[in-house]
Amino acid sequence: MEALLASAIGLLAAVGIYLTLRLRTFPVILGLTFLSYAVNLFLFTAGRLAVNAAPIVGTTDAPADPLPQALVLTAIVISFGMTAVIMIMAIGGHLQAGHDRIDLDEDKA
Amino acid sequence: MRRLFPHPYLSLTLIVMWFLLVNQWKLGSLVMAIILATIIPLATSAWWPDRPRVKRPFALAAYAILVLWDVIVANFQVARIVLFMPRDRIRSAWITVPLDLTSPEAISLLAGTITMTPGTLTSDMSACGRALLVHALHAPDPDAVRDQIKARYEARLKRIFE
Amino acid sequence: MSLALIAALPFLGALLPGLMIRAGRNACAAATGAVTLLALILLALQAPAVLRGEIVQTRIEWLPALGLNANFFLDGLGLMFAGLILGIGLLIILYARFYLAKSDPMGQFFTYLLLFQGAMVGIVLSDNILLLLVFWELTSLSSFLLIGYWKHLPEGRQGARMALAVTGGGGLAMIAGMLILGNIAGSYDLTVILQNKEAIQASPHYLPALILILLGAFTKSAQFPFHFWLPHAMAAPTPVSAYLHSATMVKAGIFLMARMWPVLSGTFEWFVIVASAGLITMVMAAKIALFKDDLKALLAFSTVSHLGLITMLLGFGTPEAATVAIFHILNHAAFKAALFMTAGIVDHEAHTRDLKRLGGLRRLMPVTFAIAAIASLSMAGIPPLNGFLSKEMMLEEAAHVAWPNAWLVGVLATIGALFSVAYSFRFLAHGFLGPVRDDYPHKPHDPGFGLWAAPALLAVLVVLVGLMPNTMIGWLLNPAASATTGRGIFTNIYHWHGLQAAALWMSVAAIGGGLVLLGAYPRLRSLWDATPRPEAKRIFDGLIEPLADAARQVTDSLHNGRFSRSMVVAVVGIGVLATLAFLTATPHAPGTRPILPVDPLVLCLWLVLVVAAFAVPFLHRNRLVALLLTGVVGLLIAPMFAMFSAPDLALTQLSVEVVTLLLMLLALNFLPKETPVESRLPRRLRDAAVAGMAGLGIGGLAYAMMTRQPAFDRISAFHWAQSKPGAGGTNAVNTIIVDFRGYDTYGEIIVLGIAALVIYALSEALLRNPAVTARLASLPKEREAGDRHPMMLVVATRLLLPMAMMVGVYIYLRGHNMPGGGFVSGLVFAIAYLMQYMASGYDWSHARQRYDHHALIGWGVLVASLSGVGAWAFGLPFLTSGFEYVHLWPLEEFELATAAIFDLGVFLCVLGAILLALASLSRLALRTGEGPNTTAHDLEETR
Amino acid sequence: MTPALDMALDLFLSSILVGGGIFALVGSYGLLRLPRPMQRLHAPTKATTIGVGAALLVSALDLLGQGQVSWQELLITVFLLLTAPVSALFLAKTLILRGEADPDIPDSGTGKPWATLAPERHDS
Amino acid sequence: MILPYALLFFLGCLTLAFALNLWRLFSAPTLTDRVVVLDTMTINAIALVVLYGIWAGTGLYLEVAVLFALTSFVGTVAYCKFLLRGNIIE
Amino acid sequence: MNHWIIAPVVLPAFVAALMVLTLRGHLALQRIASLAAIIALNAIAVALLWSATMHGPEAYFLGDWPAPFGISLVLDRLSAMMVALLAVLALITTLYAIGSGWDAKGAHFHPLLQFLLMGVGGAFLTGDAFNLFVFFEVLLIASYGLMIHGGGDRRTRAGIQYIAFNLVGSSLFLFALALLYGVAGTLNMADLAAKLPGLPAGDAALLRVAAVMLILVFAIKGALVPLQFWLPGTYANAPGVVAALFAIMTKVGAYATLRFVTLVFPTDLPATGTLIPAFLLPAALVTLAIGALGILGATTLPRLAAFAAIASMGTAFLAIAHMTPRGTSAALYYILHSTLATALIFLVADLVSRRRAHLRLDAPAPVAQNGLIAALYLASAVALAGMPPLSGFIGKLLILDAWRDQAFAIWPAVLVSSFLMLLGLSRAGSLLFWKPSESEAVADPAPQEPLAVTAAFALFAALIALTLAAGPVTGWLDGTAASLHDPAAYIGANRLEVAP
Ligand code: NA
Ligand code: NA
Repeated sequence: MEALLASAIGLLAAVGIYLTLRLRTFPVILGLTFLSYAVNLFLFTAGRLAVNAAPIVGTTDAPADPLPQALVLTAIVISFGMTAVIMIMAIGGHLQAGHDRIDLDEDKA
Repeated sequence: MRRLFPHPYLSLTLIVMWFLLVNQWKLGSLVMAIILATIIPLATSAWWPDRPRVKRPFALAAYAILVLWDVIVANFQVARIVLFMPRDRIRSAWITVPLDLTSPEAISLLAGTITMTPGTLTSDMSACGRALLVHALHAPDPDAVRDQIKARYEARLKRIFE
Repeated sequence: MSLALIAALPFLGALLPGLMIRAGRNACAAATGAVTLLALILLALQAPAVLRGEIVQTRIEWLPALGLNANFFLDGLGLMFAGLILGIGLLIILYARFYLAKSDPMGQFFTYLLLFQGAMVGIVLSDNILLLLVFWELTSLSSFLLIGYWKHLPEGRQGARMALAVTGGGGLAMIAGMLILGNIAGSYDLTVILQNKEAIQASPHYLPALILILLGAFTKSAQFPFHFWLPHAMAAPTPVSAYLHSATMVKAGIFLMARMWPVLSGTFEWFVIVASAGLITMVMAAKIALFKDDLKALLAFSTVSHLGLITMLLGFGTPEAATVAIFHILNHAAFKAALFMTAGIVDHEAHTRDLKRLGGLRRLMPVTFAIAAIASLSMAGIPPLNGFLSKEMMLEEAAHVAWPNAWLVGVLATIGALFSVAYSFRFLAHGFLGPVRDDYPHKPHDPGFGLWAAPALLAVLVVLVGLMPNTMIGWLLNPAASATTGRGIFTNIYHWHGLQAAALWMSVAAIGGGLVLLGAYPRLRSLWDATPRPEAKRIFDGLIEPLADAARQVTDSLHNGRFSRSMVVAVVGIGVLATLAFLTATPHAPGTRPILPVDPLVLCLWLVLVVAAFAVPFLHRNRLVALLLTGVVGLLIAPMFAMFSAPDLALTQLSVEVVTLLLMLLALNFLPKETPVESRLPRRLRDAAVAGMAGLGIGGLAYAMMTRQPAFDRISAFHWAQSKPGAGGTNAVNTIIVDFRGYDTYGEIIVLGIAALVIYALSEALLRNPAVTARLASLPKEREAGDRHPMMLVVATRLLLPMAMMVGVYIYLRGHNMPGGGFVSGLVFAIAYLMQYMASGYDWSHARQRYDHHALIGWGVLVASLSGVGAWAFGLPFLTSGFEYVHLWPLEEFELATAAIFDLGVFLCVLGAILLALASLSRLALRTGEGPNTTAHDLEETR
Repeated sequence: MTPALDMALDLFLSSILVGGGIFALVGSYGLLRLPRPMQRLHAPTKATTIGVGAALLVSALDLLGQGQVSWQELLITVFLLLTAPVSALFLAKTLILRGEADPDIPDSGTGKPWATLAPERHDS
Repeated sequence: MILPYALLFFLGCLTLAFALNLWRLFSAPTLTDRVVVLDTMTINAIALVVLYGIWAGTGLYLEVAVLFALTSFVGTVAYCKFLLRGNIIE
Repeated sequence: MNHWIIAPVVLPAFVAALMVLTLRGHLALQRIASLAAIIALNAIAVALLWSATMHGPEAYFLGDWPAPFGISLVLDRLSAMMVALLAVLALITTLYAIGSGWDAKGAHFHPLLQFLLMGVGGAFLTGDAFNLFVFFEVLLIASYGLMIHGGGDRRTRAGIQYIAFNLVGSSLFLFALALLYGVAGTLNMADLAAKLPGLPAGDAALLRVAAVMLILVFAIKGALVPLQFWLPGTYANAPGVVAALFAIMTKVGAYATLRFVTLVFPTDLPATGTLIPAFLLPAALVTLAIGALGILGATTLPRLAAFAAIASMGTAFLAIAHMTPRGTSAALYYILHSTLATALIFLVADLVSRRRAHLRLDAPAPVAQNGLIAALYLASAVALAGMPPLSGFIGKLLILDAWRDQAFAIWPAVLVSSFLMLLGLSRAGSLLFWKPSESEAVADPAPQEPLAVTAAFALFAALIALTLAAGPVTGWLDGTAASLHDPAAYIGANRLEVAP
């Protein structure tokens, strides 16, 4: 099972990085989303895997590590906020520049 | 009373729903359910300005059971068509269902029923709201389907709501 | 204290000119002069002690940790230089008062001048080489301002920059040299360093220190090969040239060599470097001076030449030669300052400094001529003027140098002197002698007393020192020389050394040769003009401009705004470093933790997830498809979490994913729907390789970590154990979020709140931009459905909205004990509202909403903060929670936890943030040409 | 519970599950097999819903068998019944608008066009 | 006890269904078809979660299913609205 | 329990929330509230500085949960110093923003500013690694808002890159934190310091990767090569006053690096050893070189300022990489100096931008109030190039002195880059202020903004104060550096407990 999850994390990260290397804002944002999927799962695995052991008192004696779960919650929320902001920035960039290329031409500054 | 409970049926539904959610039959839950079933419809009443009239609430329950049964049957029929009927023998058809119903809630219920029952699917509504466009998966006789819709469902809804 | 005051006075006084200029130019100059005079008086008060051979010291701690202290000391050398700087400074101030035009900002000028003066005085009084460095670089800076004083002259700007580049750069080298020196001596105090000659010269770091320090000295004193900046600095107003380039700044390097002479000189390295640099400079600059037409350029190269002479003398390394050097410093300062000032007067009166356009001034400006004659004859080394005395002694010293052979130095020195005679006479002959011309740009005549007083005084000194050197100057020269050489030798200066003195014949040869050279000047000149020469400015530009261009190319090509390239570099950099860190460690021990058997459910999810994710890079150009696939992946991660015992995560992931998708769909409305192919296949392959390697690494890390048994007990054991008894909840994840680590959550909801504010602010800015609104109105539209708000959706929503809210409340209430909580609840509410907005439109729905999104966020943060601050009332830290089991009929027993209030803050903030973000986007959408919606659904109006 | 009753329940639940599984599969299979887009819409809206319904029923009964009453399954069912027709309607409208539905759409008979194809209404 | 086998059978059906969905997701001729697939997949995922609940013998994951039901609807409508009108919130 | 420790976090959050809630649309009131809060923050910072100096490290246990289970804030000399620096910079930039009217150019300037202060202050004070991540995000997202304040094509698009780069950074941070927790089972920094020496050798490889990733995260914030790419575009396109405020943000990276390399990954930790300085040193040198070259090659004043910021970070990291109390003390002094100096040059760039037709360095345009602005530019240039008499020179001397054991490698790099900066800064200055208008165009009338100019001069004054007080300041910093390299008191303040 660990191998399944590890390979999924690796794939999500790879897809994320590939997309962040694109030249338009939208795929880059998707890439960042994928990267955050990978990160969240990775952070989750820091607690090691456990099946049928939700950390709720009274339902189990050997709970899954609750702390990484709490950390992932925080990470999910934060990456949501970030995604929302970069999305509106992408809109703003497109509406102002007339295109959605991510590169800037610094020499034309 | 009307001010406090803008949508009494909604409030009732919510009370039931609360019990479905909390999974326990206790007085405390009921109190909580009543509080919520009062507050939430009040808070959302602005988005449901008119109040649908339900003349025969028990007929509505009967209608629900009828539809549920039809849903199950419908699925067997659809499964049969999907699995076994040769593709070129499937006779799909568009059906126009003129509406006698006028209340939005009733029309919506009818449209939903059509979708969930045998081989039919509500696909659109006329811009004036007086006809439904229904797609039938396999309807060698489209008019019969239209008549069945009107007789089996619309007529009942008409009695319940209008 | 008083020494520090002498150094500080000019700096403090630098504020005065700016203030006094309002009272007029005389007041301004007077104030400046008063400051200088006061400093001079303070110096004079110290003089008797110094002349008695004592050393006056002032020590103020500045940065003792480093050994940089405001330590000053005054010995003979310092006294001589300080006197020179302040004395000539006084004359320059007088001169400048009359020299500067009405349009020149005099306040600025005197401010810069005093800054410079202070820096110079600081150099010569420093008893700490780090402090000396401070003043050293300050002279570079203030002279930069002075040289560039006439902003409108391009030469001024160029010259100033060149001077700063060369002298400032040399200063940087000197920093290194001084630090080495200090480290060898164990102190940065000069008085200590001067005691450590043996240790320093024996150190293996002696040579680098020497070279670095000499770099500073040579650049400042314009020694070969750093001589080129000085002539270009002549674009400065003449008072500046007279001050900086005769008496002060260029002498700073000389001063430093003299100051360091006791510890650095006497070695073969010192001799070779210093003496040769001086000798070459002397001869070469003198030759160039001869061919300069600009009076100031001629004087400038002459200055370079004389500095070379002094340097050479110091380089000889004998006390006698050093004494001569000190003597010549004084002499040169006197005649050269006078000459610069006369050149300035000529320029001021005739409006030109070009020797080719001058001549015959002798009759028109007799006073000026007299001064010029005395000074230039002194410069030529004609007896009995002071220049003669020191030059004669110089030639004598040169004649006795036997390296590399018996005569080379002597001959070269004579040639230098010969050129010196020639250009001095040329200055006089071509400028003042000859017939009066009728084509001066401006008819010249002698200026007022104010302008010639200063040079006249100097000329008088030139004569007096020449006539009675020992009386006039011996009292100062001897202490200065002994301070330099470290011995109490007292030299008597003679005019006549006897016929057997080599210097006599060398001098005769120089004067004769010089006159011959002047006679042959026209022919030599045409020869000179025909010879191609390296031009300093062009070389400097040829170095700096390409350097700047190269720098620009390097930086611009690195920082060209190409995001993907910087990203590749970053990813590869991170990957390489992480890999190196992994590989260079003690080998990773493979995990010992038992592997979980594969669950078919997880396998099923995994398959779907992997396929969907893998397809994204191939299908991403169609953005809606890419979004669909992303949605699939994101939604499938939720059950994945559920199956690995994280129901809270599943709930959160799910609801966040939906809101994210909705936001992205909203955004996609404003963006192109397709991504064009812009990168070629090799690039895509490169990106894929980079991404693949990174993914491999991350996956590998995950596997390595997951399979290893944790080495220590985890802190979460505490959370688990205390969840119920300590925090009052059975859901350990929730108690961590609202209690154990509530502070993280506090930050997290603020992140969300800020995100919404940012979104709002940007949409506001966009809407105020007419170009944006125009573009919004003209966004390409595909065919659209005729109904905006289909009735069926509206009716379904009327039921679903309250139901969803009910679910939200439920999730909020149970969160502490079961999966859920304020955050998910907020999201569920937000989704409910989103449904409503989708069904009936934003305007219609929002018009019926009784509160403001901003307020929700504000309340959320406030409530969360207050629930934290509340604990202070009980003397407990921020976010300490309490809980109590309450029984309140008819409600069943329930738990009242302050954590629930905190969670309410979370709820409000989340809801407000999402709604505000949506509202902002909807406001943009309003400008796409659609009017606001006024009905709940499309049919309401038609029926 | 008696073993016999237990056995009966087990058998009953298993058969529901098997049926549900088949329906879930049929829904997805229909997506592939049915040739025309409008036809494909029928399969998931119905069959898949029944599949989920079966799982929910089993879940409720299974928990009941363990002595827990669970009503949330009912709630999920209500949710699905409420939402599936709306989803289907929107999917159908999308097909119609984009010209992907069967083209022989009849007249509405009311004198007004079908809402999806109607010219856009402009609010004041 | 044949329930576990029935569960496995159900899971097998779901897996196969997912596979068909994915196949369809890539081979679908139109965008709308892809949205249909998404809708189907989310409903299948609900079944999977419920199934897991039965498997694990706990009701802990039913909220996940409730939320799934709610969100799958919102998602499908949003995609359709996007295709229908471009702007999902007007 | 000293509740003031949390004040730098809670106070700005409160004020920001109140502004959002009640003062929307009341700019004047927002200004008053913002300034009042910042003045209070300054007072609090002084009190904290005093407390940290007098009493040593002190922990604040949030939620009253013992460390390492809850989150603890730790006030020590370093965190107090950074908070004080933040407070001073905030005061000056806020005055400037008000004086120049920047805060009126878009919505929510003051709430975002307060949130930024909250984030930065929180990052300085926290003693928990994950909480550091959270507050990084707080400060980052506030910075996104401030960066694009006022809008505009280039600014927005530069903002996208800034965010995207930092989102990757945040991902990296989480990878590192996951590894740290996965290996050590704790997040409290003091607890990590206490536990990591006992880590089994088999976990060393994972820990090293975590350490490298973590430091690279800080390197992104600190614009260390090869992760500096985001900075020029961001700083050059941000509003001048925001860029000035951002001077503290790069220092957050330096701060965090310093904290972790002294507390969690000291050179005597067997697993990581000298791994971190081994790559920090070359990276710092290249960063310095890039910054210096950038100054020399800059085509606009804001871009020049941005590269000056990079160069200053290279210098600061150079000092950090020495990994001794001596180097750390130099680093701290340089951090103080370069924050003020970088802020000053950005304010100058902004002042120029409103007095000159354009900011290009290759074409003439007159500057109104030439003398005044030129004087400020000169001050910033002198400070940045490390020329006497301003504090940059002292900072540079301290760093050179610290590195004297490897003088032959380090000194030339520092001095040559100083030379390049000198060339670039003097070139830019002469082009900006000395180059006359060839078209004889008259400068635009100077905007009357005495408050803004005063704010810039206040930075200048702060630099002078830092120079004059170099003795006492370095003395205090020596103590701070010593306590950083002997973190027993820091760890002790956390009163670590053992899990049940
Ligand atoms: Na996400
Ligand atoms: Na608490």
